[in-house]
Amino acid sequence: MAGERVVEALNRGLHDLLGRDPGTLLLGEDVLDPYGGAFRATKGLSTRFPDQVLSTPISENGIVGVANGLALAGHRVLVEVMFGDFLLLAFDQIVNFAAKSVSMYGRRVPLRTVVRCPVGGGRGYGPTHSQNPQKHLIGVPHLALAEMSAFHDPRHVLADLLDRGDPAVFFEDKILYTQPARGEGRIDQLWAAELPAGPLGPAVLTMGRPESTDCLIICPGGVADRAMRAGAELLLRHELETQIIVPSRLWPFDAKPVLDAAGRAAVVCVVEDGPAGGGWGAAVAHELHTALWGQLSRPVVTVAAEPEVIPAAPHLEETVRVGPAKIVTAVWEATR
Amino acid sequence: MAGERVVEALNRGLHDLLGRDPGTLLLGEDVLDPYGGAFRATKGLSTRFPDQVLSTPISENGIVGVANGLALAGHRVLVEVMFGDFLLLAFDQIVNFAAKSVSMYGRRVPLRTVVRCPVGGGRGYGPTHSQNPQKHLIGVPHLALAEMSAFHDPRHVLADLLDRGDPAVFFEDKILYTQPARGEGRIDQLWAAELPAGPLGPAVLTMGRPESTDCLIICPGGVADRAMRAGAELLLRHELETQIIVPSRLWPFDAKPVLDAAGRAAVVCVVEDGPAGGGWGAAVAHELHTALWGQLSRPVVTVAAEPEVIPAAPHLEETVRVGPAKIVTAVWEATR
Amino acid sequence: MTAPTLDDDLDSLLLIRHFEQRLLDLFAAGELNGTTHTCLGQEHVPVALSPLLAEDDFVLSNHRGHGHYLARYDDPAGLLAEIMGRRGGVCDGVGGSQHLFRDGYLSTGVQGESLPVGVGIALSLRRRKPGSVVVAYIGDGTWGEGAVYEALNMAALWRAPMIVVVEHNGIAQTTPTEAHLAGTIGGRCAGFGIRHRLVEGNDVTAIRAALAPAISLVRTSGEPLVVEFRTHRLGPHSKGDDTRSEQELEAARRADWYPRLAAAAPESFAAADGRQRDRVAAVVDDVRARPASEWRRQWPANE
Amino acid sequence: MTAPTLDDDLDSLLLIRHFEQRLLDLFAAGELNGTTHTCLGQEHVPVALSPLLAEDDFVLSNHRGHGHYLARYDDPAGLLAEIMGRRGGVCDGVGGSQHLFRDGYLSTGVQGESLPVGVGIALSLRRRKPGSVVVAYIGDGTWGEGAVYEALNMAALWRAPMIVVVEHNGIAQTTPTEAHLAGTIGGRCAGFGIRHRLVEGNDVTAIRAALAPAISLVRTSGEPLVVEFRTHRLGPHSKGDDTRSEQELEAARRADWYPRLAAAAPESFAAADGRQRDRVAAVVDDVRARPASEWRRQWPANE
Ligand SMILES: Cc1ncc(C[n+]2csc(CCOP(=O)(O)OP(=O)(O)O)c2C)c(N)n1
Ligand SMILES: Cc1ncc(C[n+]2csc(CCOP(=O)(O)OP(=O)(O)O)c2C)c(N)n1
Ligand SMILES: [Mg+2]
Ligand SMILES: [Mg+2]
Repeated sequence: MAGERVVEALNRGLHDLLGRDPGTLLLGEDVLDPYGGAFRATKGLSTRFPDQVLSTPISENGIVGVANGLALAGHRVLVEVMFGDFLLLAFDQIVNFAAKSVSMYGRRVPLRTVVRCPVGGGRGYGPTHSQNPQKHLIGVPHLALAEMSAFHDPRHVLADLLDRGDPAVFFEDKILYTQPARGEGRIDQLWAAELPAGPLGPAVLTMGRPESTDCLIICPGGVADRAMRAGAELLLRHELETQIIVPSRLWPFDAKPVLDAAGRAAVVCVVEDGPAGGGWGAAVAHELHTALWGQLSRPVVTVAAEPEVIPAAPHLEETVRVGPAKIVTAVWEATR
Repeated sequence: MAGERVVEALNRGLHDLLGRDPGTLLLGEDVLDPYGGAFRATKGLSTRFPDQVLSTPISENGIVGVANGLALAGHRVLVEVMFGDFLLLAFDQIVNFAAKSVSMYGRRVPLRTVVRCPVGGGRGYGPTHSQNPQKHLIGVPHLALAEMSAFHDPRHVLADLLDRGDPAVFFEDKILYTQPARGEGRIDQLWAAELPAGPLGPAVLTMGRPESTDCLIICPGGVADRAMRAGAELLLRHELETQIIVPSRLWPFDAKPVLDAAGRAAVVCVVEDGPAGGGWGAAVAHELHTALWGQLSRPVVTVAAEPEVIPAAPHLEETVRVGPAKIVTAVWEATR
Repeated sequence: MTAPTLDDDLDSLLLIRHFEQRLLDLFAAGELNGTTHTCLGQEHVPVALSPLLAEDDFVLSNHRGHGHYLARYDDPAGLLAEIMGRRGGVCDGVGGSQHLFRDGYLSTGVQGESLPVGVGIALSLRRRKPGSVVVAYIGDGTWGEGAVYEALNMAALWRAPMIVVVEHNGIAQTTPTEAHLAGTIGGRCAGFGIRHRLVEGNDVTAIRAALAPAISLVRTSGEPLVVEFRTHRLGPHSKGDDTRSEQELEAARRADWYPRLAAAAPESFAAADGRQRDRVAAVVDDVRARPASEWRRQWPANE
Repeated sequence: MTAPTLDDDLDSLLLIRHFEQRLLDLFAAGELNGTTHTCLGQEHVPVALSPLLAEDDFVLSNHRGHGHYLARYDDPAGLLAEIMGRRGGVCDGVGGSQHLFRDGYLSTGVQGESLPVGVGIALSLRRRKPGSVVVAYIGDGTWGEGAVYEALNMAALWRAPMIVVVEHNGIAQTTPTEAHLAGTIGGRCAGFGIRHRLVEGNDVTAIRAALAPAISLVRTSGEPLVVEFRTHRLGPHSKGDDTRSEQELEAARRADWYPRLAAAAPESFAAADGRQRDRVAAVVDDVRARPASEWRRQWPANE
């Protein structure tokens, strides 16, 4: 909707989802009105759907466990974990119970538990409230991962995650909450967004001429804004034209829709805003190397955060998080 | 020592480590004599070092937390988690407390917590007792990961992990426990092992002529035996000569000692016994692609377990775990 | 919920006893893989409880769950096939001894994981099948896990109709309760404002009579309940790993229901005993002859 | 452990009060980033406790920890510089408000994480510095975390000299205690066989006198102790996020020590109040003028 911020789009999506099915429940810490959650994503829900919203004690593992029980009994369940760092407290319920239960009983046991959590730095919250924990959960059988973006309507993405019968985690970059929800169309003078494969497919951000791409950046929603700034810089300073692909689904990662563009680009760059190693960047790069061997003129460039905690002070945060400059440097160096 | 099994070498190592420093402590469930731990790795310790061994309640997160407290107070602490799957219960203490504390207070706070856990299938224990959880912890800043092998003396590896001041996790493939501790030297008619970079460097397994390698397999200790069987098969059936490199340290992964061999081999294959995606295999492959671009004649082949739980029945386990045949097929298909 | 007769109870007790003993034999003979935790000495717990449960109730079991399963479903062949990885297993051999699932029944092997799950199921039952309850079995050692307390807190706050059945056998693997549990289970329940009932002995009829009103109250009030059975593990933790002294084992044997019931009615007991022994033998023969199970994966993982 | 005078206590209370109030001002003025949890209304807790602690004791603090820090270390500039990310911060701005570390003091932002860590430190102290204790501050809401119970169990089993100080302010972020905590904190401690002391009111001298023997007993016996302070959060959870009614806020204000002490000795109070206000103002001016902190990373991560 026009003028919406991302957190409002998210909130609207949650309203829709609780509204379409009275069996859909939402649990989390401090999610009741008038507060509506630490980042206000659940605002209005408890007033409108008092029987479907449950405010919980501070018990991340327990809450996800309760959600798993409800899901086992046939409910669709959304859990809000207040900060992505605290997801680690719930890994047993996410990995050992939710994901394994789908298949370990010999037949498919659908489990519709979707855990949402704000992730990433840039807000000065300090090292235990700023991590990007995506990497820990990539490649868990029967666990789907998606990341919020300004281009994808959270309603569609969450509905898909809730409906598929595999448990899922939805990562929400904190910085995005207050940014405009863009959807498709023109973003600014330089950039325009398209969703060529529909509301769940990757968003494609172009400068107008997707055919003649010098650089293809693949990144999740939380990094897209920084990638666009890097793209602008690459154009201005180095006359390189960039295309950006922003998948909503991080895992299982579908490489098909990016192969064409990746095969054509002079530089392919995968960006993730967490420390490198065993994460999304290397996983995507490996798929591309394998699928496009002989077609790529240089190795896929991966850009990641420094291998460090996210410090509290904003000027220090910027030394660790991925910023446009780091992307620009990595791409530029690859071309030389 | 001659005739030792791996679990005996591990046990001897633990004896040595508790013996060399009375401040080194060991915690875990059921670690007391006469039992000495579910896999008997801690046998004799509580009798010999009654003040250094603590048998705990069933509280994985709590135990690692206690270890972290002891480590903060200056102790070296070994924790035994009974099955690697249960490590997920302790991820908050491992990642958010131990690893972050090393650097989040602005100066280095050394934390000598080493968590050991048996991992992997092949024993029919079922889906909650068979996972390889390594992938979840790769690329965590200030967290070291190592894996037990038949070629590395666990004493040296654990001593190094305990001494470096970063917390660490040591993965022990269950199947290895009862296999012979081999160290350096001849393994069988085909294979011989060397530790050219010393007791902590990777083990290099060759058929005698490392120069003329058709295939280089890089794999952790738990997979080495299967890799050797695959190598034998590749020689017999396809006349391909294989070299195997078995690093002890999984992460941070040091690519240097493998670059030479990888650059010379016709096929480079990285094997891990867990589901693919965001794991060690892709991380290593990405490093090699980047470092050896132009030198590699084909993409690095990664072999992983099927993306599934490890089922209980032995004949089903084999459909998911990595076996020699899967390695052989992957390598052979890559050469064609 | 038709009332079982004394004979039904005895059959059920003996079926479980012989099933578990045969499992240990099969292990010793190298015919089984992995691990198995028998409930020898604790059979009366699920036998007493099962007739108090209705079809819509949900049972959450743990690693020591064969008795929980057999007392609820008269299906030794399905269970044995599961454990042996043969055709006809409850979960086609994927789950094995510790991971069973049927409508209204689930077990898993991670201690403590089931209690928050149980709260969730109980909350759903209260909405959709009021009057139904969740029964979750855990051991004394499992009270070491934090998940237990997160669950108790939420169960009490939200009035989740869940009955936590504690099989307090005085030991966790090799660790005696004194070494792993401070205070008491009853005291811990009180701290969360949760009712707690202690059950001693193994007289199935008496236990059932004593518990029936408390369990009814869970159905009507929705308030959770903890029932703590003081019981004895007769066998090893899994197979052959018993570190207890002969004296401790002797105490466990003295508390066993088997010699007590055998002495009480020697003839009918012997008849029932033979019947169940033979039944289990036939089940073993049947299952042993079956081909390996097939995992009918109808779904692609991570599609 | 030299006994503080009434004036020392008042200075300490007022230093914390003015520090926290200025933080909220700085936030409102956009001069601070991130989040901050002030201890307004709870200042007396660490002020009462700190003189009972010795240098070798270890304090574990939480998100609401400025008072814990200032009552132990007379270092408002170090703390403010840390929060503002300026030169001279306790942790060079890496940790920020919730993550402080000095010898014998550590805070972290994940609720419940500190208690098992506290058990470990306490066990080490018992070995190496007998008579020393760990003091771990947590809030009422933190009793939702399973880690708390895993730690209490081990502390009791192993006699870890740890004092858990509960700042029970009746709320967790926006959730009133009735909605997040079943039963009582005292009852939960009893369930683990752990001594529990309830403290009401905010008379620092009286509290200290009442607690001194119990704390000494921890030093000599090694047995853990839980001290529960009934207290009131005067301010928002962090900044501007207070959802309580005017009535609730009024009740918190009525319980505040500030007007009580101001009325009790108007002149000396006013003098102290002015002194601390000025001191904090000077600290703010000093820190604000400092350059940004530098992160002197002397180690390569993951080398
Ligand atoms: C989280 C977790 N930690 C450890 C284990 C290993 N384990 C299996 S059974 C058991 C002992 C359980 O003791 P208790 O709860 O008393 O049940 P009992 O075996 O006596 O029936 C342990 C430690 C486990 N299955 N799960
Ligand atoms: C594991 C974890 N979950 C959630 C939070 C977010 N959080 C920070 S403070 C807080 C409330 C804590 O309440 P309480 O323990 O009563 O302390 P108080 O804020 O009242 O001092 C919450 C939910 C957190 N920091 N850690
Ligand atoms: Mg037990
Ligand atoms: Mg509170």
